[in-house]
Amino acid sequence: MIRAEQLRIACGDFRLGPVDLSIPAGSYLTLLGPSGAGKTILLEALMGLLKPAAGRVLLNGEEMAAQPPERRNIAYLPQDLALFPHLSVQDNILFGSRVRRLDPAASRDRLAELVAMLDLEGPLTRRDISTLSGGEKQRVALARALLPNPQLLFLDEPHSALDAGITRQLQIKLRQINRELGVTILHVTHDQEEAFMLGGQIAVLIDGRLQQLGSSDEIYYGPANLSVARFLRHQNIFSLTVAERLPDGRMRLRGELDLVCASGRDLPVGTRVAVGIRNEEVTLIRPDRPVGDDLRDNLFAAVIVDIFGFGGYHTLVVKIRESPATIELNLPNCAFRDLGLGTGDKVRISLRARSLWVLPPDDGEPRGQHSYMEG
Amino acid sequence: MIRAEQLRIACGDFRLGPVDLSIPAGSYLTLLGPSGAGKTILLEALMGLLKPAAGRVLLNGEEMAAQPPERRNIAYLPQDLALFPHLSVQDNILFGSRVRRLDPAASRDRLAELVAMLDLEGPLTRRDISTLSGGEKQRVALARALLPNPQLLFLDEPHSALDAGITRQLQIKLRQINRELGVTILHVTHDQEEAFMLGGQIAVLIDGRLQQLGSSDEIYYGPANLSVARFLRHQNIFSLTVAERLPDGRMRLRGELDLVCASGRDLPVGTRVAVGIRNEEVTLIRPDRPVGDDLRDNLFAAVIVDIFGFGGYHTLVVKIRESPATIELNLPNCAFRDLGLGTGDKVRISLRARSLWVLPPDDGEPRGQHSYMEG
Amino acid sequence: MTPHHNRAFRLALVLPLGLLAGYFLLLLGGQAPYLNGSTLRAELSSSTLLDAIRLSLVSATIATLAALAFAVPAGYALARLNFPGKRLLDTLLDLPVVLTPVALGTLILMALNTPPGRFLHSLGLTLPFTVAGVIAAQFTVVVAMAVRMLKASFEEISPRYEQVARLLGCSAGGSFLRVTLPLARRGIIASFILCWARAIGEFGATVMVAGTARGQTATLPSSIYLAMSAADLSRAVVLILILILISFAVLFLVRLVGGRRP
Amino acid sequence: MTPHHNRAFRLALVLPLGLLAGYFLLLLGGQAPYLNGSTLRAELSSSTLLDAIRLSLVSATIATLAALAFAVPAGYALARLNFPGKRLLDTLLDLPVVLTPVALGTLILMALNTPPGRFLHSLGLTLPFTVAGVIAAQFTVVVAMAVRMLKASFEEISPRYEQVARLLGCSAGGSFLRVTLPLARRGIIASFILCWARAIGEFGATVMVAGTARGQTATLPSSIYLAMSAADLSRAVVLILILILISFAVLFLVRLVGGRRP
Repeated sequence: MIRAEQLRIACGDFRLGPVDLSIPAGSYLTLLGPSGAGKTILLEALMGLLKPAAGRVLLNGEEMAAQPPERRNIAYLPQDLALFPHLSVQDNILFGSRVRRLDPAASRDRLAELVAMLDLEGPLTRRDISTLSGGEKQRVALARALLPNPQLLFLDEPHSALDAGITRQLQIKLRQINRELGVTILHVTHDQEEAFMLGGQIAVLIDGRLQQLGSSDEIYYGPANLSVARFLRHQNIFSLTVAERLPDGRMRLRGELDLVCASGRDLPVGTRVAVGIRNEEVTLIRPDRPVGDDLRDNLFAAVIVDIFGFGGYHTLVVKIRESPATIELNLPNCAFRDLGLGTGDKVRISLRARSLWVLPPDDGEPRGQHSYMEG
Repeated sequence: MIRAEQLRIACGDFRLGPVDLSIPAGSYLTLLGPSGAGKTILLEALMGLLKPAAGRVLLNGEEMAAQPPERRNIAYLPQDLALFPHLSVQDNILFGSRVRRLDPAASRDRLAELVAMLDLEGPLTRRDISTLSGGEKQRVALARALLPNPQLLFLDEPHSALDAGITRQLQIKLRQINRELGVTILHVTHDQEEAFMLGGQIAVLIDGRLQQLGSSDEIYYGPANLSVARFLRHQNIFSLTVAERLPDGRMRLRGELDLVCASGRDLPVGTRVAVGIRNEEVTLIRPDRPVGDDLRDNLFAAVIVDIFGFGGYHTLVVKIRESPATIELNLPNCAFRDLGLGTGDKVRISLRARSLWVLPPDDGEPRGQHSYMEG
Repeated sequence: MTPHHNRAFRLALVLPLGLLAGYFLLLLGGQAPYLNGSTLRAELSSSTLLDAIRLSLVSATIATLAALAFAVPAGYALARLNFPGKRLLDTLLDLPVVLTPVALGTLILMALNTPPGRFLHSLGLTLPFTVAGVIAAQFTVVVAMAVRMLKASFEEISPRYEQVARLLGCSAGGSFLRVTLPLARRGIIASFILCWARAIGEFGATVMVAGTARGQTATLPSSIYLAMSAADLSRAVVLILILILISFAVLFLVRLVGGRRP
Repeated sequence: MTPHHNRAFRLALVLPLGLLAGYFLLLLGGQAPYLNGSTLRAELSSSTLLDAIRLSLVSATIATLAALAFAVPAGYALARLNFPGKRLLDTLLDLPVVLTPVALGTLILMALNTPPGRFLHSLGLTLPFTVAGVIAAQFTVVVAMAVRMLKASFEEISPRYEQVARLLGCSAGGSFLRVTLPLARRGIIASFILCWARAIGEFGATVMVAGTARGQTATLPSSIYLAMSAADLSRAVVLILILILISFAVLFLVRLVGGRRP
């Protein structure tokens, strides 16, 4: 329903785009990127708060350049919420109804519906918004944004100031708003866990460019390029060369590690590639267990060089024997306790061929940018 | 070496304490708490930047009330680093040597040592500190703090503005400084993962009170009271009653769930208690596997009501059959994929008796406060 | 804030402050010998003094209201809009704040002899030695200061409020009226009070444009000047007392409103 | 900033700004008819005019330096120290900023008749109709403003810098000299320039204390007053031109230093 075509934005020294992005009606898209990537600026251009330097924004197929923000029917929840401090909670929520001169009876019904959905019975009677808690402020701002029946809801890091428990409740509310009210949501966040948890499609924006667009699993296990891999905290990245194409379609790679991988990419022998694997996908072979078929390909003897505890899990740093490479892997605490491992212990690890991702290094062309177009 | 005795601080409306805390020479203590808990204020009182309302601060057994900050030999890395913008990188690092009129030759040696340890060869020649990257600024501030050979290093959320990769490197440097230079470290953070990763003792400060002090595992699996449990994001907390003391010393608890637990606490029958368990410690019984001995006690049939993906793992919310209770549990992605679970599926789960923690509700008395005293 | 300041350093800081405070207390107290109940009563019933008070209050109020009528939109435009020549305009509006009011007053007189000045004169506007001249002088001195203050007030209000109001359905003008103006209320009131105090105290420009005709164009400061020229110390003291009371009232009101300091 | 302002709203904002700009341009341009090369040359060789320039530059510089000598420690004390009576002191120091300079000048004269005033007189200090009087008047008007500005400058510097310096081994005084003062450099320079401009333009207090004796206590603003009283328009125009040039130089320098606006 909203679509950006070759959108470019210049804001001071910052350049964004060209961005091609289309958000179908009813979907939940998370825009994920580090701070300074241009996420807020992209939102502002879509809303008409910032004039793009080039390109078009289309809403339901209609070009928006001449339409001011108040004609776009987009609801906006900025990071600081911007609840009006001179109005009561109820007047804040009804603000959109009053300036749009909506039917008061219909607005009252809508208000009652939103108050019930967002548990706002208590806060609704408050005169001074500064007496609300952080989570209440969020829900009041959400009710205000949703009252005029918007087609689209844009959220700009709405949870950055809240504690984890309240954030979880609001995330569940947002999924409910998306499903039950049918509101299309574009949710900006720098928090990877939040992006994955929200469960819809994820667009990764880094340095003003849309780097990747795909499902949680696509983004998590298959970064489109090295900057996405680094941003998503891939710890195991190796620079290797394609040595052989195997008859079963897989590739043999050589370099600091010799690996077999099952990438779908058709890369000629001799290409230098970046190869990576998530910490959790690295398998530690228990000494007393047989090695499964899928673990036989990239099996290495290694020595534990460092151990970090993280509360619920431990990260082991292991050095591969007869190679300069070190690999990080995560173990749940229960497994870590069972194995009784320590620094200096010898272990066997396996990098499952189908869990490895492969990228030509300096992969200039962002991937998946056009894969989420309407229809 | 540094010890606070019945320390109370009043700062505006905020009240902190009474705090009793002792940090032995050579240790690494993490002070963990939410923002607003009073962590910075406690640091400032220990450093002599804030006058305590009551109580004493002792350094190596000597009362510090009359000693100004410059006589305490404590190094301080504030959150904003406060690198002096009018001085070059080298003049920043040597600042302490100059104002203390240390021997210039010794300072040059120390400078060379710190530059090598903290990889500062490049940044050292810069005139303008604003040209440094975030990670370089951190290391310069660390070098400046360490140059005058402090006994103690106080860090106030030093990594809050850095990305994950650089944070990891600095955390490793800090452990190295603690071990190799023998500097005692007090590290303030609101980041639980960081606190657990740093690996030393953890002190939990909430609402101006020291709630718990212990090792990573003690803090992670055994919260001292409900506010610690909530801050540490325990999702499974139940309110039950002690029904029976079993001959093997364990307790049978009844309420919304009937549980057997192996708490060391000696609680009389009839006591109302709060019981909890970490998400990762809840075991999902694979349908094709036999149930181990340690999983037989608290075995429940349940239905999956919601599933959240978090990138590397999934959280399942399950409703216990014949009980109103819901329980959250985490599954690594590989296990989740293998099991092919969906909402509505029937599962069996077990809450291992030794993984459950038990607290009298409204446990007013913080636990472990005195357990970390010197000698 | 930090404890453990040694005594010498603390003294080096507090001594100059104490000396300054003593100096201003001396200034405030030095008038006391010239003041007693009977002269106070006599002066307060003098019609020229009452005329001066009335003129000062009326002219300062009109001049300040006129200045705000320009300064509210102008300050908002400088805070929010981008247009070519904005920096030049900003500098031009800084000039009257830095230039001495005596020069400004003289420039007003000279501008009366230009075509726009003659056109206004043909409409019946006469400034030299008139109340209109007093108001024009005060307006000119105060308006640039008002633009500065209101610009700062509007800049303190996050543009997010207006952006959210726009997306809720407000036009640009609607969001200004419904959101920005109410949020700037305290800043506008504080600017009014401070500009009014400046207009009340204006002397240089007023003297140049409107002179100091007793009972006609003599404001409170002009009356002090006249009284001192006539060596009428008791009248001068009463006038100063009135101005000091007004100043304390202004400071009190500004703090009450919570605006920024003068 | 936001696009999509409709034209009527934009006009309602920009029109008052344009009218103000036009008004000030008219004021600046209105003097042009009175100015030509030969009178400019003649005036600039007049010794009384050169005396006025010299007096203004010298007295403003001395008064401002003296004001800063008090204002640097006093501003720092108000920004960082807590002591009983601080709020009262703060209000007392606001008063001279709000009170009209004519009243301040009169209060200086009256204070000369108090015991401390008579003591200073016995030491040889004479203010009425002397250069010392000019300096005292300018100092009095400017010092409270300097304290305000420097307090704001010091408040902008995070106390963390001083705290870190203390833990690195500095005493309280040492951290002020080694860290705070260098960091406040731009603010101190900007305060100097703006206070100096205020002193150059001072008229009300100077007239009351030191009078307008040609060639002796007549500063630049006083000389404009004298020239206009004598209907000597060409001299007035030259004096105004000098003050406008000084004002532009001041604005330029303040921007260069990057300090806060007047």
